[in-house]
Amino acid sequence: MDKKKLGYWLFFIALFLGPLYLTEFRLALMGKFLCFAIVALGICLIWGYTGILSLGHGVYFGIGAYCTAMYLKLESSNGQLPDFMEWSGVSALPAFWIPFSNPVFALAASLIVPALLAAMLGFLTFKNRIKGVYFSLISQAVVVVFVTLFVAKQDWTGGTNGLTNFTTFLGFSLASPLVQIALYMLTVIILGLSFTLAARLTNSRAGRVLSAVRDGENRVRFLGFNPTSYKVFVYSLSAALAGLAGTLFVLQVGLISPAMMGIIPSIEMVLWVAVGGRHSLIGAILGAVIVNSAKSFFSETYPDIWSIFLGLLFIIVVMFLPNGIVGAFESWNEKRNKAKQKGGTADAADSVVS
Amino acid sequence: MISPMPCSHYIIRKQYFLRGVCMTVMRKFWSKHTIIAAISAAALTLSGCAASNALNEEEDAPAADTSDTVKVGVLHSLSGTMAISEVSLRDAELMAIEEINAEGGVLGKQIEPVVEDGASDWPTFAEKAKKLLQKDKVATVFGGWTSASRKAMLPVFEQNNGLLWYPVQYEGMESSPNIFYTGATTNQQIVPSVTWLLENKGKSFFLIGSDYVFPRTANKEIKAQLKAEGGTLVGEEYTPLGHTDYSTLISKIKEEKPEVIYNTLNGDSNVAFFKQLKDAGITADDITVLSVSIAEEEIRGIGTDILTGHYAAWNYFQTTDTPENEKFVAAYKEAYGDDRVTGDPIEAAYNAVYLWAAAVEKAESFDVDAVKEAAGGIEFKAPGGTVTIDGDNQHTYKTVRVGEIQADGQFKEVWNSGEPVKPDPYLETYPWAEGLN
Amino acid sequence: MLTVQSIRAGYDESMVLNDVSIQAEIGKVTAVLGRNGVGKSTLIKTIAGLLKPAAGSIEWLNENIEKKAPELRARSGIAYVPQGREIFPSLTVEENLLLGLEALPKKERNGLPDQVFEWFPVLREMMHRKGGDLSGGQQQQLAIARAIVGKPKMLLLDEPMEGIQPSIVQLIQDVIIEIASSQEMGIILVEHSLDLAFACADYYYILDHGTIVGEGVTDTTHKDIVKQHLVV
Amino acid sequence: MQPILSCRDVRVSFNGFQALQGVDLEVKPQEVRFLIGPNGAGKTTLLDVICGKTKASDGDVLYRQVENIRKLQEHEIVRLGITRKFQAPSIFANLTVWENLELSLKQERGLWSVMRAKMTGEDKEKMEAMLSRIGLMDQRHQLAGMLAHGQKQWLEIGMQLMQDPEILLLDEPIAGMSGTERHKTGELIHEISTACSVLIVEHDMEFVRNFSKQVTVMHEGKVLCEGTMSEIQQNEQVAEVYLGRRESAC
Amino acid sequence: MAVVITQLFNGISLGSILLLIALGLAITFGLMNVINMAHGEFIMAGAYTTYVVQQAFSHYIPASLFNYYYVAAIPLSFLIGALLGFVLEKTLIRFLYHRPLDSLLATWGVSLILQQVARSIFGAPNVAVTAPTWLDGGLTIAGAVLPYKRLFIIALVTICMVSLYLYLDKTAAGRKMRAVTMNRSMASSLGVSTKKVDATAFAIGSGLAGIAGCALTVLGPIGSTIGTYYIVDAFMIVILGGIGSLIGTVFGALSVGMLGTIAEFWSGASMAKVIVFVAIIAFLQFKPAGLLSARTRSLE
Repeated sequence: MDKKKLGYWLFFIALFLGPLYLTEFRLALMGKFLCFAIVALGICLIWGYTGILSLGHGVYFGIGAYCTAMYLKLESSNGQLPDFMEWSGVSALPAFWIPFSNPVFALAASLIVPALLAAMLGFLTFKNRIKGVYFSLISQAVVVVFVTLFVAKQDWTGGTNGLTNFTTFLGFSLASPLVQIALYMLTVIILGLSFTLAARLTNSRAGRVLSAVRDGENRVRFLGFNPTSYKVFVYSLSAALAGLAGTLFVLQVGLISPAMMGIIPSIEMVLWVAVGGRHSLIGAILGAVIVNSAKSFFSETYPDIWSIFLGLLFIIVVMFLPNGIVGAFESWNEKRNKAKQKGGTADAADSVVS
Repeated sequence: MISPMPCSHYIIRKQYFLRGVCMTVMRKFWSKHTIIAAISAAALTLSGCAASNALNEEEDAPAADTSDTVKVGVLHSLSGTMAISEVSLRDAELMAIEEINAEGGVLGKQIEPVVEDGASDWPTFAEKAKKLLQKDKVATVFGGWTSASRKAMLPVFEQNNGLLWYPVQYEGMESSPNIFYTGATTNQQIVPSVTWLLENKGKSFFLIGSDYVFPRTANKEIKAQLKAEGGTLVGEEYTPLGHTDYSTLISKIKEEKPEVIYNTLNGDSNVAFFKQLKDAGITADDITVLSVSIAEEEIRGIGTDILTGHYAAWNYFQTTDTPENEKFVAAYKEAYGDDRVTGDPIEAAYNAVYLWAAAVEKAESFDVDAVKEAAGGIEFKAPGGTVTIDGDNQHTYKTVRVGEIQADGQFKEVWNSGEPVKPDPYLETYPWAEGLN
Repeated sequence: MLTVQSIRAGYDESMVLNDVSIQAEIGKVTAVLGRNGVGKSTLIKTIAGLLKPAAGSIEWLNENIEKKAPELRARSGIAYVPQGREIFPSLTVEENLLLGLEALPKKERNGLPDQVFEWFPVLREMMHRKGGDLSGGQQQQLAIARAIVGKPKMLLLDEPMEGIQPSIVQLIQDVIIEIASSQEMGIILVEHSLDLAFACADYYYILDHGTIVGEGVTDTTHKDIVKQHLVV
Repeated sequence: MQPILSCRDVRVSFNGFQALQGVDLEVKPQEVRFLIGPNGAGKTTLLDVICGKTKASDGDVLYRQVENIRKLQEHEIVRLGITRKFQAPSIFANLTVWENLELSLKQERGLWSVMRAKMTGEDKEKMEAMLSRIGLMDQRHQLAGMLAHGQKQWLEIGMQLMQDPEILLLDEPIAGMSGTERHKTGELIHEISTACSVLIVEHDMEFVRNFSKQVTVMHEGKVLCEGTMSEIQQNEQVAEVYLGRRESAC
Repeated sequence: MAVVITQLFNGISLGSILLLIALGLAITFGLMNVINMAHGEFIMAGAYTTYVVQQAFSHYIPASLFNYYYVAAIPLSFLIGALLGFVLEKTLIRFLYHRPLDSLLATWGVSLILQQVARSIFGAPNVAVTAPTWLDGGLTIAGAVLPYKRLFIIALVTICMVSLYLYLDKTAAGRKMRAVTMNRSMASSLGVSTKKVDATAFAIGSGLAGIAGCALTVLGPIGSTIGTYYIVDAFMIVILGGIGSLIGTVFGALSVGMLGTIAEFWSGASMAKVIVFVAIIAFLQFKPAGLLSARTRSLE
């Protein structure tokens, strides 16, 4: 137990010290990847632990990001109408934009709006006992709806361009390297907290209800639990994590557009978790970092044909490492242990976060 | 300007230090949890460092004056939906670079292009732009197609004081000090073409466009212009990017019976729209369609039989009759194959490289501020006629042309502005445009 | 001759069968008796190829078949009538029967033999009805007929009389006896009803705790011994 | 004594197939009631209706004579005190035996209370008592999926008992058990019935004979007759549709 | 009047196009439960096949016969799609039958690869296919023009539907296919080679995608990403229609087509898309199993 904790501490401290050993560009990339890792944690909770595969998390990520971006846009417009509204022919700030000039409201909304939306969708679909493939494809349809709406309501959302060109956050210049380093560290801290929260949840009795829901939803009903409320809860929790990640993303990358909410990014989010290991929280984090690093690496090295390598990576992981990198490592470790002391130890069956 | 990171030796020592820690920990607590943590840490280090070409990326000389090459970035979508258009721009830019290198380079240095893929994804454009500026320390970047990609890159270039050459016609309303616009702004393409249509083809307009920034902004301007110049608007429709069924929209067009369709559809949608327009029995004789996103390359992808007789407004056609163009077309075909065609954005991308090189020569430096300073008034005898950089807004003076599509997939120029038109991205010189921004 | 030798089989981690050996001859009815849940169906499924044994061998017509896919076993003459019938509910009776011909080589698939309609006349009436619309008893007849049209040499029957009206039980029993007497087919009959099994079978095995605990010919003396076993 | 559970004219149809065609059934407190009948008679469907898994198309299911549970959801019915053990063992294979029991504790099962739930000493005692009652003390830290078939059945019965049910529905509880296990299960059922009513679907006549008082025979979606086992055996109709051929050799 | 007829026709036409795209999925997804995200790339393969056939005709075949390239392209597109599907089934899908959501992820990788391969072979820009002249023009009814191309697609999809129906319902191979999808292990115990049936079924579904690609060349763009435009719609149609029901898929496609054109006529294309998808999501809340689907007894 202690060793495990020590491992996690080392991991997060290594991340936290990133500014010491990463160049500015790599640090910015890593900051972005760690935002994705927060999304991956949420997906791991719903997919790995509860068995809900959502192909629509881009929407929650995007909405969270938009909430913060609206504040940033207003702050950098200095009280004037944001530039894209001007050239879209809007004469006054739409009413729903007004509260977003308050950073507290905007940041709160970036958590609450995705969570509420997920709760609404989840409540309906889970109550109607729509699950598995059906739910996944419905969540994909939700993506289509939101992306189309965000693109079409250009005068409110900035259309395909999205929201970009921010200058300051709470008065700090976003371009300053110090602010960027601070944001990076904030991201690591939030990732650490999200990880702790997720680990606590999965270790609690409620966490066991969740994995029970994954293994047999109907059986859970016959123990007197209502799986719907558990699924809605964990689904909106993961949406809130995605929204949180969106906020951190927009602060560090300085941009959000409907392209980030689309079907492709939404599927990629699931792939991060698949590559890392869907049953392991730390695997989800690793998966997000590794897949995105691989994507950056391949596309920098082979800009013409990199997507072939990425495609191969996905195929190989799904075919040969069904439990991802962490899963593969665990089974290797288990074998090694067994070979070493014939019979294995009691804790051999633990998962990374058991 | 951002201060460079601490010295590279220091960084490398840090990495070794971290790895040392990992190794010790691994030896001491050889349990799977710590191993996972250690592997994670190693993965992080790797993704941070080795994910680039080598661990020694820091040792690349920053735009070193001592080396005999200069790096420039070429950043277009080579994958995803925008690849259909942007790959040719990369080709044109690489060709221009090669030509300049063959002539001895810039300031005696060979240009070394660093090609990156924007993947039709705006944050990726921002990421790659940052990489080119911060890691490769390129002297300038040529890239972008969609407004969204430009908007995504804009803050990166402004914050890092980089230089972007953007080669595609766009909706205007922008003038970043770190971007040079070598494509047309609205008054060099849309405004004159609307006037031409009103004079030659009819007064009632139907506007169709893809549902994104360029068409919506362009149509807002067209509407104001129509009002001022006596045209009527009978319909305005937008379709999502990638829309492929135009039957309903065409029924609406049939209902409204416009004389002119002003088309700002993007990419793939054009193919579906024109094919289905023809199937519905509407030919160029019935309704004139003028497009602003269909160049020679798009014609090839749509099929010439369908487009014959329709119009497009550009600053350059492959058939534009200048000695420079003859050479340019020949060189392009030589480089990429006889079946390839040139076109306006390709030419603008090609021009961009030459304009940058000329500005550098004039500034006698690769320094961004010096190049910006020197760029105003730079002239280049481009294939489409002389282009000049306007020092005030960093756009270029360009000749406006309207062409009719011929059965061989080429344009026949039916009108041109005679002389290069001064760029006016905010349409300040047009009284009817007041209040648009 | 079908010889099952020291089979171990089961699901995932838990083995239902530990060391089971039986033999069945062509032309004879061999009954496997045992209470609900002792692994009779597991044994039958292992012979049919739907379960891979963890250990042991199955020899059929002088060939080891324990690694063969179920379709190859079907084509080598082993036909399977599962518990619960498992007819194809949205295929017609005729289509269900035609699928039974798949076990034959292509050349020999020339129509449904009249014999099955003589045994089960109700199927001719129901020829174009959906399998799912049939009553339980009719479905059972269909399932047996479907297995027989492929001219197997060994028929595996898993509780064929379960939950069926007495008149049809009688009919099925008669058919089983008739098939066996033709000397062309062997039958392995899984039953938990002692009386039914003894009425049809030539030889019996008793399965309990995943192993064979008794065997013998089906005569009255043995019946009492078996009763001891089954009642406990 | 007032019946604790009454089914009145319960009907169920699947795609036009009438699985239950008007079933009336009353179960009294602390009664052990066996349901027998040929396959497809609707025994399991009746259990499904009572526990809410299948919704009756018509009729009423009254709990304690007042509450109509026909339209309630499964978990609501469980919370009223009606629990169900399925034919195939339905335990959570990826959780340990201990965790399986922990989930089955009679507890506030709302989301918030479960998230805050702590293992109390009382809970622990209760779970340990149950472990020894179902004989799984030694296996408590094993994954439930690794248990032997019979042990899984026991675990599931234990999980139902953890909830202190008023009515326990059992679907073929002794399938796959050996003689001694069967006997033990039968005794356990009798023990249980001092605290709650038990409704059992069973095929094994030997078992029914040994442990039943009241038996209900179902046939083609209806109740054919009710009575003690010996009464049932003498019923001609029953003999014809079910027992007859099975019991009286051929 | 003409508008009403035209719009009615447009609805049917859009429905028929969607149906053609979804038909292949109705088999691979509906019957076989494989989520093949590379289905769109099989459509792309069909479209490029048509392009290649056209190029071959214009280079090697007398000009007088050029018009018949399309006749050759349809079966060839089917074959290429089927071949790709067959290979995919043999190398990937068959290991993932028991993991449907994983097949989604793996085939996503396949889709990335196929798109890139197409770009490498045919170049990034769109290519043009000239429709045969016998498809030019249209039928005029009460002032409404019904383009021959759309009529042709309606006819093509009808032929595909009928052949598929005949194949599944009247041939031994189709019978086997239905048996395998209903009860895999029972079918194998009867001597049906499930592996062969799986591969065949997957190939047929993929081949239908190839035909869809061929048909789309007369209406829309031909490039490496055309598959991505249709894939989500196609999946939604199969779900809407009810998994496993071909007739359901027909109704699903037609209702989406109708609703889409009506909504587009009253609002605009973007809003129409939103309306259609919201309607599908809402409908599935009430009827999770889709328009037509056999209610099963078991819940889990």
